[in-house]
Amino acid sequence: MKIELADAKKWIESFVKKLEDEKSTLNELDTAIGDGDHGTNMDRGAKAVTDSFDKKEPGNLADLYKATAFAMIQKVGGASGPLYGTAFLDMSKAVKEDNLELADLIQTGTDGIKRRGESDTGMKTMIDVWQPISEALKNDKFNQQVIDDALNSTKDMVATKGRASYLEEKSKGHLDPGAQSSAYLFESLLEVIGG
Amino acid sequence: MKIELADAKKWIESFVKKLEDEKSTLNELDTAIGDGDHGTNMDRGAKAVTDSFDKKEPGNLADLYKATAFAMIQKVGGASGPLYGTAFLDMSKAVKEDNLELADLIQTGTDGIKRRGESDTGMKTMIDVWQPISEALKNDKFNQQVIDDALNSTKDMVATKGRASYLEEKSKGHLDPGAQSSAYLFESLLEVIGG
Amino acid sequence: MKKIINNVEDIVPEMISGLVKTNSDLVRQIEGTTAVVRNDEKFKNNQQVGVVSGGGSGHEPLHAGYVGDGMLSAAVAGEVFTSPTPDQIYEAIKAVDQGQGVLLIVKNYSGDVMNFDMAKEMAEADDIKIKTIVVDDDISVKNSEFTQGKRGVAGTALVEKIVGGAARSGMSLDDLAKLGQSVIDNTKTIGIALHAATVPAVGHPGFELEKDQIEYGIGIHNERGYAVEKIQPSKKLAHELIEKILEEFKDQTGQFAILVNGMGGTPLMEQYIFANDVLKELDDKKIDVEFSKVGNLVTSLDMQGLSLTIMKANDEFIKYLKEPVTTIAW
Amino acid sequence: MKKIINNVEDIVPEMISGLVKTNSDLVRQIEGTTAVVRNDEKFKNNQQVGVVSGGGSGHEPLHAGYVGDGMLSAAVAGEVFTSPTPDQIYEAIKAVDQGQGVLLIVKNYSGDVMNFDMAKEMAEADDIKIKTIVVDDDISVKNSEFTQGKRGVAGTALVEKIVGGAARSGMSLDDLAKLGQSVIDNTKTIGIALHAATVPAVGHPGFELEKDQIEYGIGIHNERGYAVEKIQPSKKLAHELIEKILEEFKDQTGQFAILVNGMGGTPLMEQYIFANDVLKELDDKKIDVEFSKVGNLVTSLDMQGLSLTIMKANDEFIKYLKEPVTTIAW
Ligand SMILES: Nc1ncnc2c1ncn2[C@@H]1O[C@H](COP(=O)(O)OP(=O)(O)O)[C@@H](O)[C@H]1O
Ligand SMILES: Nc1ncnc2c1ncn2[C@@H]1O[C@H](COP(=O)(O)OP(=O)(O)O)[C@@H](O)[C@H]1O
Ligand SMILES: [Mg+2]
Ligand SMILES: [Mg+2]
Ligand SMILES: [Mg+2]
Ligand SMILES: [Mg+2]
Repeated sequence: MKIELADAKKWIESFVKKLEDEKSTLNELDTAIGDGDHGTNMDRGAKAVTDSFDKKEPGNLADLYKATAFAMIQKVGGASGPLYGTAFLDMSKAVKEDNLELADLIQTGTDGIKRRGESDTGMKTMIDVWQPISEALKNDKFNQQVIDDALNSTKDMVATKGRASYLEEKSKGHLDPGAQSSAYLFESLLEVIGG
Repeated sequence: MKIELADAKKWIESFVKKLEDEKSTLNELDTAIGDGDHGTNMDRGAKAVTDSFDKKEPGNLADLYKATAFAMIQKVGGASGPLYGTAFLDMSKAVKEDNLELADLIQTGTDGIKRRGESDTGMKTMIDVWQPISEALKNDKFNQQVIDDALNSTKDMVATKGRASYLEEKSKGHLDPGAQSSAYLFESLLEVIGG
Repeated sequence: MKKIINNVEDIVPEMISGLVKTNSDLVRQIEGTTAVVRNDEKFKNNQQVGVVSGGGSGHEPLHAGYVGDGMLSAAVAGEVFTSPTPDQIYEAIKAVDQGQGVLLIVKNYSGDVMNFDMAKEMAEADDIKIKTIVVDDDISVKNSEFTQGKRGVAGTALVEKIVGGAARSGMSLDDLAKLGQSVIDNTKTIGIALHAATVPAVGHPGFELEKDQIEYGIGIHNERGYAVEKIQPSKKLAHELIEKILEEFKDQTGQFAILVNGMGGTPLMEQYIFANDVLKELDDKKIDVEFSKVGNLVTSLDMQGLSLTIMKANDEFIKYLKEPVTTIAW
Repeated sequence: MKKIINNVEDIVPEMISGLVKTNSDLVRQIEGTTAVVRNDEKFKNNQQVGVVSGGGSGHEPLHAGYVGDGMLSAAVAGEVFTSPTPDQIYEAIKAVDQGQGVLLIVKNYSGDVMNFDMAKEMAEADDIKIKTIVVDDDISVKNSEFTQGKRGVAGTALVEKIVGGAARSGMSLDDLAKLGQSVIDNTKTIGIALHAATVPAVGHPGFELEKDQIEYGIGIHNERGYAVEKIQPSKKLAHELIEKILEEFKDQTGQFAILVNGMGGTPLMEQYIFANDVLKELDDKKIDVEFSKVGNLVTSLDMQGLSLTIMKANDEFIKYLKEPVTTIAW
């Protein structure tokens, strides 16, 4: 299964809407185990994506993901800016020639995050949502339950990357904020492609 | 009526004891309309007076008042240090030749405070205790009621000298901390000479 | 009250000891006192009028932080919010007099004025020439011949800078006193507090403000101000303070200097935002700001808040304000 | 939350604008960014390796306050507690490169490391030589190959001072990176908090402590520490932190440097008292402290607390630490 330009745009638009709506949820999660700004950061990115789309309607998938990437890179800052930015930039490069299977697209993004963050699954980061979603898509089992499970799996992890890692054992018992924002991304995807 | 060395020493010793006991009362009064340190300041002075007497027993009235003055001048700081210091220094000078009538002694101290503070009665300061006590002594009417009335008279005054003056109208409704410490001084005197 | 201290009575001597230990190239402590005096090579050979200031502690870096080449010769620290005693001030005067006399810079509080006065009397008995200037820049308090008058607050740092520079350049005691007085006459300050200071010996804040309230016109010892109101955006606060201060300057042509001063518990971030708003508004008003400074210069323990100082300046003031000095904290 | 700000989104640009307006002889803002770069005459004619640092805002005066002759060439300010973006860092790199290359001083946070990395990739595409050093002086966090590692905190100011001095003296990019790394390897910090910082966008303190509690090992972004305990007298706090830090230095002979750093809401008075206790204890331990500094150098908004940094130094480190520089805040 692939996602085409119109739906992909709806996907991103729904994502940025959720980011704006859930700004304080994300800030609260980040206050518990980080520095309290993940919502503010992503909200800034969300507005930048909207501005970018308003200024120049993306004409193809590569442009859409690239515009998303640039907005994130230039406006989010923090850890999540380069991570989401790299994910979407790599996705943009990957679809330049030809659209990809959704599973491969998300795996490309996941790999970008792993490379930029020098990280992998089990470290209580957004990767713990991206990677399981990518698997689920491969196995045609992508649904709300998968997203919820992936997100909730971060709760009992001990963080080893990102700010939450400084808390060591005490990082347990809290959802990872980046995992939550990624969950919004995939909930938006689910809305668009139908659960 | 005059006060002689032994009683004068009892007087000052009772005063410094009250200052130590009432340190926080004085701080609280000064917190309301000043900077909160009058108790701490006078307590430092009290300890210095005791130290001084311990080191060298004053041999006559002039020495007693001078030792009290120097302890106040060198250890109290703030406004009250030079004021009490000047009062006792002037009293010491005045009794050098011959002891004075108590009424004159206290008037000498009062005048010293007025000179050093460039101040007078009605300004919501310690003078509003010293001056009425001096009058009462002249008229042989010195008693607890006079002290209480003098002290309480400061309550409804608007301060025009000292830190409380910055509060203008808002300085009303509070006792002046320096008037309270002076009230302790005269309560001690009353104890010694009998009310 | 949570404070990083040992015994409350030891606060000032321990603080001065910490300051001297970490800055021994610049200052030394005068034995038996909590006064500090210049310790640099230049001072030892210098022939200039001594400049001594001091006052209660709790306003750091004022005054000890401004001892050094081009500013103060010595600074005397009293107990927290309490004027130092005359004997300490007298020792500082003796330590800096080089035969040209000594200027005392005193903030206008009864205690400071009286203690410095007594010290002056002591030094004059030693034939040291002494002049005193009394800083009273806080315009939130009414002045009148019959009252204590206005308080000395953040403008003191600017007075010390200008007078200190002029003293270094060889100005005579009489001229320094005149210069200082003219700086004082042209320097106006108002402060605001978001949260009162906690005097260590008292243990709780000097007054309470609601979660959304600020107080206008507070002093640097928790003296209450002229109004308690809801907090406004920085722009509006800047506007309020500027309007109040400019009423004091009939002539708004010529050069001005400004100081945005943090009270000790307010981050630099907020001070810069406020300074930005002040400079924008002054620029709109076509007021020529030739010198500006931002920072915790004259604090009030852990008070949250800031003050704005505006000085009507001239070439001489600006020159001395801009000159480099070698101090701990300017 | 009471803060002297306008809109939360405008905090950083307004703060930078205030800083630049009040220090235009020293720094200018790079258009379209919240980066500041040296603006002094000497810089314009200078040929040296550029030194660029930056990070989230809220740590003022770090980094912009350290831009100037002998320290940083430019500083890039991100949003509050948020790394700046690569495009801004890239602009700063371009503004300071004089053909000798540019050293990036990065505090060890995933965000900072990643954004500076992306900027480095962009600059290398322009054939600018770039080296990066990553400061990780906070020993309250365990290090391991598999984790983010230790945080960069107050020691950063000392790294910027030494590296900045060496860059001014003409050191090459490669040597600067080596020098910087050796400073980092010898610099250890622990912080304590009495009260957490309030991030403006969040509106309440990052964590709560009881009236008599402090937290050991906190970071400069409200990162929780290793223990919450009753507050102790300053002496005991000094002892606790010194012991923890000295465990890291096997060799306690030779020269040391110390920094007592205020977190933004703690008055200088308490910092000096603590410094006094630290120096007393180090003196008892016969540790030779050749340089010490006290002040709000690397803050955490309005956090109340402080940190102690101890550096095992050598003649070169001490020389660059002591050298005068021309910056807003060193
Ligand atoms: N090295 C990393 N690899 C993958 N994800 C990371 C890494 N570091 C941080 N993250 C993610 O970034 C999120 C935090 O983002 P944000 O709060 O915006 O940045 P910052 O931590 O710089 O404040 C974390 O919740 C985590 O999901
Ligand atoms: N000019 C003055 N004349 C007479 N008494 C004064 C004057 N100024 C202050 N006082 C007295 O001093 C008291 C305050 O003393 P204290 O709190 O120890 O000093 P400070 O005001 O310097 O903190 C006031 O309550 C008042 O009685
Ligand atoms: Mg964060
Ligand atoms: Mg008082
Ligand atoms: Mg006082
Ligand atoms: Mg952040």
